[in-house]
Amino acid sequence: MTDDMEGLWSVGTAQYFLTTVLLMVGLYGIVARQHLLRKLMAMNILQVAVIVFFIALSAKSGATVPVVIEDGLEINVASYVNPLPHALMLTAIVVSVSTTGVALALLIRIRRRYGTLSETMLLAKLRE
Amino acid sequence: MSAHLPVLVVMVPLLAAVVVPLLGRRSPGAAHAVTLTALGFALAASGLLLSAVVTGGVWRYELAGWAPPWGIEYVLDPLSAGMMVLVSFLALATSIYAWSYLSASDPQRIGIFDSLYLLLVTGLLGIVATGDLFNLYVFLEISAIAAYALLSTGGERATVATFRYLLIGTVAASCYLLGVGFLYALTGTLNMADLTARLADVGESPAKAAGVSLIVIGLAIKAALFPFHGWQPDVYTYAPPPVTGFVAAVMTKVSAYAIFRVLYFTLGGEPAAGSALVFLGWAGVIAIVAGSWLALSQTDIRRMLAYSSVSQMGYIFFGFSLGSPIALVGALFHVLNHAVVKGCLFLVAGGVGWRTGVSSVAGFVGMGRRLPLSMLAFAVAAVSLVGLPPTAGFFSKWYLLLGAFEAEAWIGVGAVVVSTGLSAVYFFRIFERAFVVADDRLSSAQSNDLPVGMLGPALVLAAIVLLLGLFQQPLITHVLQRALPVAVS
Amino acid sequence: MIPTLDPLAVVFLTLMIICAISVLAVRDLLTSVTIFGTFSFFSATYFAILGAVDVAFTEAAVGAAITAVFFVTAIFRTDRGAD
Amino acid sequence: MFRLSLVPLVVLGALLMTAAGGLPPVGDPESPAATHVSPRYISRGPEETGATNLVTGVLADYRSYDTLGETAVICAAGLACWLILGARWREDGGAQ
Amino acid sequence: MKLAFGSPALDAASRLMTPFMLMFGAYVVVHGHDSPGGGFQGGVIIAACIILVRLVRGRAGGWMLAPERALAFACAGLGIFIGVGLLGPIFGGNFLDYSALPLLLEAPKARAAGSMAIEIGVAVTVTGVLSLIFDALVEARDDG
Repeated sequence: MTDDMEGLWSVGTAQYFLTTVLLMVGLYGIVARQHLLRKLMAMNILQVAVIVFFIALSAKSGATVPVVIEDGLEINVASYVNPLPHALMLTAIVVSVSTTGVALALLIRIRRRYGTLSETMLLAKLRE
Repeated sequence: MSAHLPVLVVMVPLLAAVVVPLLGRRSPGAAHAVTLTALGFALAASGLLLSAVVTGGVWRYELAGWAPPWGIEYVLDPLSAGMMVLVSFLALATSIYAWSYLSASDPQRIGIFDSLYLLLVTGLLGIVATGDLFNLYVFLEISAIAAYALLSTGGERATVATFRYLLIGTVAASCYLLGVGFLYALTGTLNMADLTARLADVGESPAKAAGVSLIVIGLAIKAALFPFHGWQPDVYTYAPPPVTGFVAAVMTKVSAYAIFRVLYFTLGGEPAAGSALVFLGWAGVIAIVAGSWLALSQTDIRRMLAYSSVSQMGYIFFGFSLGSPIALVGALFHVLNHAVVKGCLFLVAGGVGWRTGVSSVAGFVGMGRRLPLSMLAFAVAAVSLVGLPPTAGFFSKWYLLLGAFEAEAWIGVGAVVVSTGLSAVYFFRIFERAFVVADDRLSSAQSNDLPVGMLGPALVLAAIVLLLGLFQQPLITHVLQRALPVAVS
Repeated sequence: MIPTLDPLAVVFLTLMIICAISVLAVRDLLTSVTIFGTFSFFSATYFAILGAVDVAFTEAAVGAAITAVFFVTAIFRTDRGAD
Repeated sequence: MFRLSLVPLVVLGALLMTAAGGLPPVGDPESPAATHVSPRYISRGPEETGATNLVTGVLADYRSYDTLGETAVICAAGLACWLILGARWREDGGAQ
Repeated sequence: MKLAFGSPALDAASRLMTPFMLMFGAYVVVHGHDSPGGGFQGGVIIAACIILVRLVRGRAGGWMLAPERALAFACAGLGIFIGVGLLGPIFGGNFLDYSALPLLLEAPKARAAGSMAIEIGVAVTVTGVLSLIFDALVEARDDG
């Protein structure tokens, strides 16, 4: 590993660690928060964390956005970031907004019937 | 067009799903006819595919005309084609049942219901057919979202149960996606076959192990394997009967299939896959006993069946972990057997609740007289689940036990024996009430069986259980043994 | 020599984590959603820094606008109750 | 109970961090992801798909089948919301 | 519940903004090939425009995509996508293989045209579904 690779390494791995922290925050929210709407926000955070992870995989030092500008020339692979994870993550974003929409619809029904969205109160009402 | 059969099997239901909601507003009958036609087509086409791949070998189909690993491919071998037949057959059977159920209670929503049903089937077929890890995720989500909507229609308690399932299911899908991300970072590919080749060159590392375990955990949650089964009993108990009949029968099996596909085909020979299988085996053994034990203490019939599903998934994963040809044949046969059996049991249990309002085990007194044919189907399926000859369940357990003896997995053998005993107890509890106990008040009750549309599918499934048992030998030699990964057989 | 990645990425990732924690910690749900919108906006910026303009665009439109509006609507339909 | 559930969470986080340390660093131009499948998308994408935006090229052409699935997911979400909330809300139609 | 934050200023602003938003949405869909954007993003922008008007003016704005029509949009968009995909097998290519289409264009141009068609399908679906979800969330009745 060369010297300038060292610098890359530090910025590079720090992002994985921070992504993991983000993932854990989301997971913690789903497990520990009481209000169902907040659980849902935590779920969104979790999904964003996964998206961040994929986008981090697509990065290339010294490369630019994947829109080709040079015309007719030989395209240099090293000068554009990897477009595949971007395409995948667009799909993942769509999935996350769809899931959120369905979940909110369910929450409105739950609230209408049980009058609460707090997990403990809901469990108490279900036990009756 | 027959060259495009692999993709048409998945696309025809999807196309029908687009048409049906628009049609359903004017004429629910026409909408349901389209649904049945599409599912019938899927069944016929997957049957053709199965016969083609059994004789002609693996069939690969490049979607959008791009060669893998750049494009996405469908890979059909006897295993996936067989699963497609299973999925589309149960979809057709439960869809016929759904018509009788819905047209009586909620004709307004048939179009929308059928459309989501078709989307669910499309998702499951896509998972089975695909040879690409990310494409599997997309279809996993199609099936999941359609399932959330369908499961939540069973009333208010179902809504709460479904919301929990939605959270857990999304965590599972995110786990899976993260695992795919790890493997992608290590190999740069998403195609399963390409991944196999590239991963062999990557040295052992925690990253590889993490990728494999995340994928396995994600799919195991979806498959409701023992420590991850928390979402399942509530969902199965409160969902509407036709949906439970299909979801309980097929959805968890498709996740189990995906684990099998990933661990044996894509990651075959990887040490990480080996350790994942050991974990799954132990989880399976615990599930076999714990599921049966919990089922025994339930008073609600559908909840009892749900816990029994936990136990049966344990058998399947126990078989997977043994890894010998005979155990794998047993596990795959058990996938087949349990899908048909559980579909039948849930359809009858739901039908009984629909007709008589009875949902508790205690309420089954005299049911054998009131709903004789339904209870006959129930009995046949239950006998198969317990594992008595000549039903399919006997043979699948027999092969599993042979595999366990061969591997000298005595704890597993013990678990299977204990669980068989327990399941015999909890089903004979019902048989006793339904057929033996004489209830004076009910002795004069007329036989008032389910309508043909609901009874028919249940009886057909029961008949299939018997046929699977009778024709197990040709089925195993011609299909199941060819479905095994090359390295094993 | 390979130029190193922009350290700004790490800064924005840290901001995202702070926002995520606040989303879960704040008592009022509406405030929580507002912070969630900020979170999405920071994540969009992070994606843009790493060169994923399409994803950044989508995340900004979906996370900060559509999802936030859905959440606000749902909160108005249900309750702003504290956790 | 919640405190207890934190333990597996922290363990999982630590394991993931260890595992992530073994991945190629972010931005590494020699990583497998940057050298295996994606070079073709970049070098030949514009001439093969006619899209200079490489992401669109991948999304709408090389992996268009994923996009089909994605569209089906959205469609399913719309149908799902209709099924979950629709029954009540159609009764009074456009009145209000 | 009426979710309309009506005020003259907001009303005027929304009237002023909507044409540009719609145009921008359409631009994003059509120019997805050469610049960031595409069917999904464009659809989101158009849906956001509809939701904005609904927020400001409520149902009276006349911008309401009736739920039934929104659903029809959603299905139609997916239908367009599958239809374009099925043209491949009809003209002798694989599913979704646009280069097989008899467009009298060289392969990359034909592929670009096919991609454009599916992007429009995606945009239609996204517009329909997002406004449908918003309407479902807003209009859900508060009884029971």
